[in-house]
Amino acid sequence: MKGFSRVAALFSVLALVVFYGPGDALAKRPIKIGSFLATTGPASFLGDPELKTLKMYIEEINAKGGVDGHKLELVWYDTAGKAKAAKDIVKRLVKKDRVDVIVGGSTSGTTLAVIDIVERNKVPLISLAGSVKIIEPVKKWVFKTPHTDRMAAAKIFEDMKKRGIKKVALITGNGGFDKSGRAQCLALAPKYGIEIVADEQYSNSDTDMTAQLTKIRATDAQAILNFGFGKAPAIVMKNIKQLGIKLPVYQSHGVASKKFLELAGEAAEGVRLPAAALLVADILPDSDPQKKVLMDYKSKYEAKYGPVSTFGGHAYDGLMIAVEAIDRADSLDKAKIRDEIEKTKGFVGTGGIFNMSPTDHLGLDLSAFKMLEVKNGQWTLVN
Amino acid sequence: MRRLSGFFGLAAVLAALPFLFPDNYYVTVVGTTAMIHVILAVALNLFMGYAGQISLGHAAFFGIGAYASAVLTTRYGLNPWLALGAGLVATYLVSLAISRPILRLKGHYLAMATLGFGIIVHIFLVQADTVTGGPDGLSGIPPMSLGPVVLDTDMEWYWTMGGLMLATILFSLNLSVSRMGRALFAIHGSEVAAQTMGIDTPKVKSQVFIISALITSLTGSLFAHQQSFVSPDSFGFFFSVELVTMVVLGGMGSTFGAVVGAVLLSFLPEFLTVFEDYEVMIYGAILMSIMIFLPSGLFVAVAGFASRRLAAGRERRRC
Amino acid sequence: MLRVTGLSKGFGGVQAISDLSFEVREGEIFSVIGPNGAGKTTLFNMITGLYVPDRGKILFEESDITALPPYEIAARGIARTFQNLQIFLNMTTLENVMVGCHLRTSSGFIAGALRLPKVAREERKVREWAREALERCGLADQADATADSLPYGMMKRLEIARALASAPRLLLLDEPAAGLNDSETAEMAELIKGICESGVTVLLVEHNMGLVMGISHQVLVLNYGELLAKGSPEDVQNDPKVIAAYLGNG
Amino acid sequence: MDLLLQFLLTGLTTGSIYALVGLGFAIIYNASDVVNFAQGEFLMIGAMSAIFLHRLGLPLPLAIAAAVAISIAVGLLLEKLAIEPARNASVVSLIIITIGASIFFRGVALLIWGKEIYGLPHFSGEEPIRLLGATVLPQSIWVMAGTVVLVGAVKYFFDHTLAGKAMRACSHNKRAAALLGIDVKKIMLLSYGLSAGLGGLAGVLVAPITYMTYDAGVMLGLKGFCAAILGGMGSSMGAVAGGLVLGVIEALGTGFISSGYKDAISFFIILLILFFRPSGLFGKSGGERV
Repeated sequence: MKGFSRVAALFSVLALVVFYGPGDALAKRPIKIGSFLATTGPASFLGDPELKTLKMYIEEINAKGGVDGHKLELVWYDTAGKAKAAKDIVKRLVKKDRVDVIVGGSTSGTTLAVIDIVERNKVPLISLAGSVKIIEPVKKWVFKTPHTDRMAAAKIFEDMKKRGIKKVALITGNGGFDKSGRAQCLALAPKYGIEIVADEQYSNSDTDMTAQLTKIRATDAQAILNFGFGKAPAIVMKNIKQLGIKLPVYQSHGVASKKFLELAGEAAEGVRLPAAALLVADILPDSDPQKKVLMDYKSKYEAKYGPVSTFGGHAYDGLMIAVEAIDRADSLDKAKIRDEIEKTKGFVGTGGIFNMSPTDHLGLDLSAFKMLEVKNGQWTLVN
Repeated sequence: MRRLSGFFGLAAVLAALPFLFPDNYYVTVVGTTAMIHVILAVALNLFMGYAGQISLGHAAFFGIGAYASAVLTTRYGLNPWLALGAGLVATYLVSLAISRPILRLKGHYLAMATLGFGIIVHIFLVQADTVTGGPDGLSGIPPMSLGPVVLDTDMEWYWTMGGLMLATILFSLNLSVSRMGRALFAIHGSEVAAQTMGIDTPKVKSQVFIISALITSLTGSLFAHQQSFVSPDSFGFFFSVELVTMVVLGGMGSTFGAVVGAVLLSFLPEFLTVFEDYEVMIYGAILMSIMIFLPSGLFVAVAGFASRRLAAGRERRRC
Repeated sequence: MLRVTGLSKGFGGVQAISDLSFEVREGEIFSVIGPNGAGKTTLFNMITGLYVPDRGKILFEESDITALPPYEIAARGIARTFQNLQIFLNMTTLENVMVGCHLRTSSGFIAGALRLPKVAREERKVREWAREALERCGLADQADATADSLPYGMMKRLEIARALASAPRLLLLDEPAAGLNDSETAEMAELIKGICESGVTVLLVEHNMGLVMGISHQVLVLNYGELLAKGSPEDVQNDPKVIAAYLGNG
Repeated sequence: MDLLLQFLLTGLTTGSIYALVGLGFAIIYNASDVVNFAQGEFLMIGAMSAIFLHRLGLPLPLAIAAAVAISIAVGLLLEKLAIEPARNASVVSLIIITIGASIFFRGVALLIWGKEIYGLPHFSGEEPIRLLGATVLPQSIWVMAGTVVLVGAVKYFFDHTLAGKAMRACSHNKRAAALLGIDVKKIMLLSYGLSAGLGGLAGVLVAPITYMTYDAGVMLGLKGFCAAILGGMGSSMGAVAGGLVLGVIEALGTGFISSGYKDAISFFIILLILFFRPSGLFGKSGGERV
């Protein structure tokens, strides 16, 4: 038997070396955080702050000695927002770079494309993308930090209901975020007693949406809801003003950034949208449990890169949830890390307070969203 | 068999790579992607390089095949091979329907028309979301089986795509020294003269267009199963342009030119990722430089140079 | 063999051919001459189906070929060369001529791509035919040269070889001697005579009067699209109308 | 009626943008037979340069002038460094060079300006102008007027200046033009400079409406290409007409059929037009010479 166990031991060492690389045999190899982000292309406004956030915090954690004595190492690639690219990249992360955990996927499309790879290879993934499809139905190895588009739609309809709005004109883009948001709006509206009286679309590269809005003007809508991101919503706001439409306008969390205010200018006055608290960190009461985390993140990010965006915040949440889970797991065993991510409770992030469970791989509720209104070119809280 | 020496050389390299570099990312993952690109580029080269036409819409046929397989297997539980067949039938009907009117056009007008066709198909993939899953695409496409083997791992796909690639290359090489191949070159050289030699040019052009589309669609179906996921951005205008670039970069009209162009454009981005923000700029600069300094294409220029240097017989331009 | 009746074709306001009728008999060399812009090439283009006539009929071996597509006309046994050379520059000399054998063979895409045994047999035959045609035109030693490397005179003969490879019964030659020097022109005359003697009827458009008068059985003179004169070379040469037209047009 | 009028105005606004891009395509195509796929990038470079010079404190007119100068310089460099050295290449190879150039320009713009979206102030305010129940932004008037002036200028240039006539001669037959003593090289350079300058100015005109990013040139270029083809490649006036027609088709498609499928509708109509007029609306039908 002695011979057998010696052979077994030899094999297991060999297996370790082969499957985990020689690093694992030594105690403190770096922890590899993999990431695939849309740092170029139409969704680069997501990927860019996400990458900056990951880089900044990994540097900071390493400066403080890392996690359990392991340094963190970021391995990232640009997907340009393309699903095929994301797929190849995640294979690369899993097979070539052999990362321990993946934080990323700026867009829902890129995340959905890679789910079966991480499921099959059993690597925990914390996505930074919005769609509810990512976590519903629950996938064992997939988590996410941003609020879902369904939550955004619910928050908006809740606010409309309070204002007595019953007929809504919907205008959305043709991207994944837009279309997914549109589907959630159409599905959710009846539950709030809201009728969608117009359902117009534009292409995200369009330069003018007056034709769609002219059609909307001819309906009896009481409000306009635009689900989109990038420059198109700013053009929509300007076109609404140009056509002299006086209806209340709602935007989605897709435009929750200073950039939107800058681009839309005066035309954004009075628009409402649901957003993470990060956007209004300054005006939150000190009693807010998120205030400290938010101000901390905001000041660090702005000191280094300029105006903060909520998207970078999602990356902060994702990274920190992963790091804390690794810390708690006390191991680089992927299954243990996964279990610990699922046990995340009361984690105060920029997006809200996360309470994950085996049935909820996001762990946020509607309270994580704040309803904001633009007044005098500034975000204000609606209450 | 001198005519096919390049082909056998490539087959040998293909067979050796997995053993020289076992479980290597560049061989299995990027390599398989490159082989898919090679098939598509060789198929497009039949239409572009051989017949001298242009298509900025070939990604659409790739998409029709991929989506036929994706939709029919995930939503209707159809057998993958039946779905693949359905994709081919759909592609045949579509390409047949558009080939005659579109192929009356020439040059830039043909480019515009094929581009328009490609964009229409792409918009349909994005907009018909109840069927196609919209921009998020369709996931969970079941693996397909080849006889008793379920095609699942990267290595299995490597061999499958490798086989199809070699078959496509052989198809193209054989065609180039056959009656219809010469008819295609004739149309490229002078459509008028080809007609007066008795070549039914509208029919031949339409046939090669359909054949090219069918190979592309077939590859699309396999691609869907290999990826187990499809989304519209793999089938857009940019991919069509990339395919054309592969063909021209390697050398129009040369089968191995298409191979070289496709391999180059598949691996280049992998190596450029280290340049991060400079990647896009460098990629553009490389494309430009190749075309400026080797306007007849990478492979054609190098092969021509080599044959002149070695004076080893007469290197055929399309071997 | 070829009968043209009442043929007319206009471009915009210009009448290129008006009400032209003539007949080419089997086994002869029939030449069409006339000043530049007389409509000679337009006539060829209509016979070979590249242009559709406005009016009139073209009959080949008693069947109507008017406005048939070019490849069907070729299939009836009419081949041609071009004044502005239409060589397939992307191919070798031999391959150019092999294209000429298109109509004499039948294998399709799939057969060719799979290289079925029947295709290999066919290929051997095609090569043989093509080499024969090259030899007749004195190009045998250029078989493997790329077509774009040939000197002009050889390109002219290559076009003839290509046309011959299709085994035509009627061969249309569009200015075969243009741009050739005297000795090349003499060779060309011999070649054309040889072609005729082998049983192929020749319809010739040519400016070189020496060549035309030396080999033709019948000559037709076109002027601004209209028939000016027709007959044996001697008759035409002595026709005052022809002399006037040629002198008048310099 | 209000609806229709608004749709038409919308169509003409976007159509003028396409027309300006299409015009740039036509000029280079005329001189060199090359479809310059970097045309959209000229717009981007013009717009981005103007935005940044303006942000640096340069007054708007000065920033615009400088931006156009930068675009022209880029156009000249493209011709001198990339097109001219490859002048013996086939047209397809040249087109791939321009595709490479467009990627290269995007890459450089990405390095200089990043991925942010930028806006430029409207030239004369944003107070909409009412026209029989429809509204239009003053900037749209700028775009349309700009199109009219530029088209007029280009037409005058081609018809009444020596360089313009020489360029037209080149478009008919390069070798003949060279025999006439025209410096074909210089004409090619001029055509790229002209086209780039036109593109740059177009970019500046549309930036306040469309905003600008480093990759915004792609779609604008694509639509401009459609305009040029629709009008008939090589015809400047055709390109303009093609642009306007395309814009109006898009707006009407959006208004009366389906906004989701509007681009599909416009491409479908372009295909139909090409099937019936294989050389575009105003193109010379190219009878083959044999």
